[in-house]
Amino acid sequence: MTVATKERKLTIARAMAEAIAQEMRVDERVFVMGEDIGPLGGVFGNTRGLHEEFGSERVRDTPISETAFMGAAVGAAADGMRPIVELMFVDFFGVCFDAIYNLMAKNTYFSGGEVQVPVVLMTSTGGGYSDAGQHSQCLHATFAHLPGMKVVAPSNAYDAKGLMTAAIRDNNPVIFMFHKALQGMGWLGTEKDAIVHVPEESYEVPIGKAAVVREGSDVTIVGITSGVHHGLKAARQLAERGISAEVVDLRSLVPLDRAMVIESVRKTGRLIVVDEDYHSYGVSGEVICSVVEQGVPLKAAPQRVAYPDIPIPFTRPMEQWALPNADKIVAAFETMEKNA
Amino acid sequence: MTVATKERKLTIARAMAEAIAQEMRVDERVFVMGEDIGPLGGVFGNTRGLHEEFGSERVRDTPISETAFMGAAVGAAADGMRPIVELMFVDFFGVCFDAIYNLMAKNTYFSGGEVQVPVVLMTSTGGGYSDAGQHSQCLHATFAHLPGMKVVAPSNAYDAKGLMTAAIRDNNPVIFMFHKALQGMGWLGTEKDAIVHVPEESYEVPIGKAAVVREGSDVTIVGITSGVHHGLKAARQLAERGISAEVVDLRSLVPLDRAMVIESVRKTGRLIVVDEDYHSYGVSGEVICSVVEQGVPLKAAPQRVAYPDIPIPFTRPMEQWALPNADKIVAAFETMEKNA
Amino acid sequence: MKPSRDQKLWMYEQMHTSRYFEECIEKIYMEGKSPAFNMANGPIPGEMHLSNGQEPCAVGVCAHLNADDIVTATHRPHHEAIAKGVDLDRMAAEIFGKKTGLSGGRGGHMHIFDARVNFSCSGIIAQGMGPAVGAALSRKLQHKEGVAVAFLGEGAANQGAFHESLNLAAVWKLPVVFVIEDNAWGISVAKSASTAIERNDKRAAAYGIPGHYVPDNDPLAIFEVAGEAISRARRGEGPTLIEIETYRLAGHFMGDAEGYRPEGEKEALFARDPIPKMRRHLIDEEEWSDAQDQELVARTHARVDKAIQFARDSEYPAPEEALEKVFV
Amino acid sequence: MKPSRDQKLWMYEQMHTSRYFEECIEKIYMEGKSPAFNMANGPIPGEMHLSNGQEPCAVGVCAHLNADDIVTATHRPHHEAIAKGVDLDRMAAEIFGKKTGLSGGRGGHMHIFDARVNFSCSGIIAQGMGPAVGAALSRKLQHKEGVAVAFLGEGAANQGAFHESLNLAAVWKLPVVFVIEDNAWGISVAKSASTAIERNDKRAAAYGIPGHYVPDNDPLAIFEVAGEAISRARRGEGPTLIEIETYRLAGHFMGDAEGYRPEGEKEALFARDPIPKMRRHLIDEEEWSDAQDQELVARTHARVDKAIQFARDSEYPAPEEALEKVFV
Ligand SMILES: Cc1ncc(C[n+]2csc(CCOP(=O)(O)OP(=O)(O)O)c2C)c(N)n1
Ligand SMILES: Cc1ncc(C[n+]2csc(CCOP(=O)(O)OP(=O)(O)O)c2C)c(N)n1
Ligand SMILES: [Mg+2]
Ligand SMILES: [Mg+2]
Repeated sequence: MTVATKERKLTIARAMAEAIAQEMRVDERVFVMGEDIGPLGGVFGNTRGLHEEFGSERVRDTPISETAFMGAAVGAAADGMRPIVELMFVDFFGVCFDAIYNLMAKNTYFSGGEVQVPVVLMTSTGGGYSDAGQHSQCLHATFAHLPGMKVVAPSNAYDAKGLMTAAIRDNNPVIFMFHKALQGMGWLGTEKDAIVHVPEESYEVPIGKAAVVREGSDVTIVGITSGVHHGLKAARQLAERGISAEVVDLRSLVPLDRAMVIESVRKTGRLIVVDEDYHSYGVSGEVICSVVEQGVPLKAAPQRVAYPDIPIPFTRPMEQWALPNADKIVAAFETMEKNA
Repeated sequence: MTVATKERKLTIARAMAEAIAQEMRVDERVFVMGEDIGPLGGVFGNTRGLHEEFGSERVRDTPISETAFMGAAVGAAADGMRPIVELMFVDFFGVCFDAIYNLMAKNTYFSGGEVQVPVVLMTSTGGGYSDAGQHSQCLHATFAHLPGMKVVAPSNAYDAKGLMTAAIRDNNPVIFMFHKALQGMGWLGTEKDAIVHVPEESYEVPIGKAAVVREGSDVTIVGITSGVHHGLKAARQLAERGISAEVVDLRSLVPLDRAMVIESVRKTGRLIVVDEDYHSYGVSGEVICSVVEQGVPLKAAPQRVAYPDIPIPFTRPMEQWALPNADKIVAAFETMEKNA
Repeated sequence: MKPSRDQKLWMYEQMHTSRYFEECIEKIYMEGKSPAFNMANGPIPGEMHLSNGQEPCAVGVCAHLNADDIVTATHRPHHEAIAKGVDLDRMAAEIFGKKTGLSGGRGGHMHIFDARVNFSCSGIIAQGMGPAVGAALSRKLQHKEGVAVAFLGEGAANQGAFHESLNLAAVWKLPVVFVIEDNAWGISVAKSASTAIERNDKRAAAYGIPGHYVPDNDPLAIFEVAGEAISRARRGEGPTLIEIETYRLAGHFMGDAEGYRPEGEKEALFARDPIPKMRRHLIDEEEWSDAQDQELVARTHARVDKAIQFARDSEYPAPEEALEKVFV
Repeated sequence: MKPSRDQKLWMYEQMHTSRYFEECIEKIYMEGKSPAFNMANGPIPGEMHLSNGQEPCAVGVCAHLNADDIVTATHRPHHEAIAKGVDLDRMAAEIFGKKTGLSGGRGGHMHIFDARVNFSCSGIIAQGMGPAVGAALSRKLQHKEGVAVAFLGEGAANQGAFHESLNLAAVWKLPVVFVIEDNAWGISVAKSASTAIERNDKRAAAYGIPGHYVPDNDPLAIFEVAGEAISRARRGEGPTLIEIETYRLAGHFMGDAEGYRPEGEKEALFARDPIPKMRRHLIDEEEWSDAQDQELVARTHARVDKAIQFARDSEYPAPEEALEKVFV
């Protein structure tokens, strides 16, 4: 008997909520807290339906007190719970980062492993819709630079569900960054390619493994979240010119899958890193350095397409001009060819 | 008539206090606030004597309320003052980073330049004396990654005075990082090479300019604060083997003097970056990427000597093992030779 | 201290200006956003937090301030900006993201800065409180006149910055007034679910400073209470905390479905709209005529229409200008 | 609720243990640090914050707790750790940075964790408050017994985390007690220079919870007040805030010259040392004999000496172990 497998396309928002719900059903220790994640279902939809199903004890709206509830997540985790906590916009990390980077990320180490801190901190990233300088940042490197927290960031709904499931089951703090423009909320604009088939059953996408999302032989384009989609678009543009681009989705920033990036660059000999986070001291520098310090032979100097080192401007012409996009990646490739 | 110029050796702590005092004498708008910076003179000595000279209106001890007083510095600066504010240990940034990175660093941009925020935020960095994971970090990249603040960090008393003077006179927020082990406080151990001649009169060291602190032709060692001293020691070790190392002191992380680093590497063909901040997504990756993306010809893959991606351990054997040092730099050079 | 007739009329006019300004913004915001609502589209992209209903808080307080005094406001800043005297043309242009905007389009609706009248605001909850304390400190150090007012929402009163700023202002006895606009909601979360006590003015006791509560969104009562607090600050007697019961007539931001509101809440709020109430008061107590009213309304509309037109007509900045003004 | 004779003796013994433990640490800390005092040297490097004088706070509170209850402490944690029943051998070894230490030497004196008795502490002011609230929430969600106690200094009561944590605990009515050890100083800054009101227990009103003040560092009074608060928490009636007037007999940390103390302060504090006071009380009220006292003291000394010896005898971890336990 053959069964037609039906495509089940979900947005990242729904995939996240589904993963959380499935874990909450089987694990009493899992609960969710944050601002407007209860009846409202999260400003970005990723807790939709949870309050109805699990009630206000396990799906708790908080006051606007990020320091207290991030700290509380750590205390609850140390006491045997598995909190999922939302920082509504990653831009708000500054009001509570001590509780994250100095507490959540370090208590395991300070206790020699005797205290475990299985917290998932989910937070929205990214711009492109004119939300200005305090609501549009990515801050990938800000979290990834500091030890003790894993950092994941999906580019599509399949990975979102699997990474969320893996994050909840992980015994360490995991920062789960979701990009607003990939979230599948119409009011934020929607990257259609992020809405993909998601199996109904529970599964994990391993934390720390990158993925080759398009194979190619002439250049490696490395990205994360929005950068992956820009990379795929650029690859299609390059293909029209007969250039074969490989696109690597990092998926995790910590651990960083340097091996997969290096393997790809060994094959292609060229590297472009795309990052919507700020240019300097960020993901793009780290990935490029990780390749060159290994002495991987290169056909051209590696290039980066990242957000300039400026606060994110509100006005559309400025913001759109500053954001990474496929054309900039293609231009970076052209620079490589010119200089080779 | 000839006058013998007398050497006037100062510690970084005294050089900082001297620069502040000299500016306070000529500029009524300058004032200092922070924890224990008043009669105590700062836990790290860098405000010693100021309270006696200027009194408690202009040299203000604060409550342990970093968010409020960082915010207050911004408000006072916008109103025409030139606050110098101390974050006692850089590790504490997490309780008040919003007021720094989202407010202090961005209000100029948000106001189209109509509001100026001439704040100097001075803060201590670094470990090596077993102060453990919440009192020993450098966090260079954490500050340098985010736009809108200049970031300087002296390796010696001459630069400390000149950079402090320049920072106070700058119309932008400047983060002034001073490394505890270079501070010249005996109780923290003292790097003697940081104690150098400091002219009595006021002068500026320009923000954004690196310095070649030792010339060489075979390898460029780039560092900041403690890394410079490790680099100088390594250079002396390498010299014994007939290898000529050039040592570059970045002095500023923002703006980053990429040109000087590139010029040096063009000459030497080899690059080692030393950083006491965490390895990944940090200064080492940024500097190396900044060189290779320009296609500078290299004789060997660049190397980094940075702090591993672990919380800073308390116990001496672990901490000392994890810290950068001259031997590790020499070993990095040997790796280069082996792989060349 | 009761408002004079002139002061009442000033307040009334500012309320109208703010209300009509937001009505215009509301309409224009929706341009380009249908059939599919996408924040990124239209002449005014991004988030839009309207303040209609909350005008009394702004006018009752700012009636006591001059251009030299300082206001730090929130993500919901229009009414406060207008009452503080922010340049309406340049503010409209800023909201449109135009080159003629207050920051040339870099800031937008959540980042309205007008240095000329010492106004700023911010998208981070309670972020303006520290700067207000600092501005007050600056005046004290400079022996210069001036009071700083920090506006915040009732949700912001649970943020750490609230506590630290009140304590610091009190310890240093600074000329600053903290004004909480309690509109009962922080996005979808009711005050009772976020705040351990009913009224935040009670929290003043934790800092040894006066706390006042103003019920019923009443601009005249706000005027009185704020006047007292601001005079106290000017006299060098230190900070005050005020909580005002106000109403948010719109959603948290545009696009908010407001499903969290109990049935009938919105209707009840509209029935208590402070603008018609104020008009009634003027008619009853201040010999205000329909003709005068129409003239005032027409005047405010003309002013706003002009500002909106200025914004519409202005050019966008060149994209590369994004790189400027990071440092000065 | 008054302490029984046994409870008094338990408190007295813990106070002695803590005091003698710190006397030992103090001596060993100075090994290798003369003639030049350099924190990096000696068998115990790094910062050292002694708690001598503050023992009553720890014992009066922890007398009501069992191993299952939670304590989050501060950068000055020894007395609290000992009263909570932290493994003394492994704690000593941790302070020495040995492999047998609670974390194998990774944490050190400011990061004492003992999961067995739910004890943790931290080097960041007020950082333990959120975790205490979270542990209390965990018990509520799990319908499991248990109270969380967060200790803090009076300086910490001006940190944002204080406000947020108290409000959150109150809104959610959690079984948590906040205990402020007011030793009058935050490093060199006097309470009066940092805190806008005289007594922090008054701040409880800002969260609608009970606030208590205990004067004069009195372990018996602390026992009573803490007992009431902890029972209340166990009954599910929510949090309490307690401020205790206590004394720091030592400097802020070792090496502190204490020049900020008014003349004579130290002498006056030593005259009020709570340990001799408690002994006098036991002798006067509880038929406590010199012989019994000597036996108790000898017992505590033996226990501490053994722990110190354990620490001394233990090996250092291998340096590379630094890479382990970042993730588990
Ligand atoms: C630190 C921080 N946390 C969360 C948010 C997201 N946020 C924006 S407005 C808002 C509600 C604010 O409520 P309130 O202070 O009552 O002001 P209102 O919106 O009612 O005017 C929240 C949670 C933010 N901007 N900053
Ligand atoms: C957030 C933060 N700010 C500053 C410090 C530096 N610091 C360590 S202890 C201390 C004083 C604390 O005073 P208090 O809370 O009264 O505790 P005590 O030292 O008196 O026990 C300060 C300011 C810190 N550790 N964390
Ligand atoms: Mg509100
Ligand atoms: Mg104290």
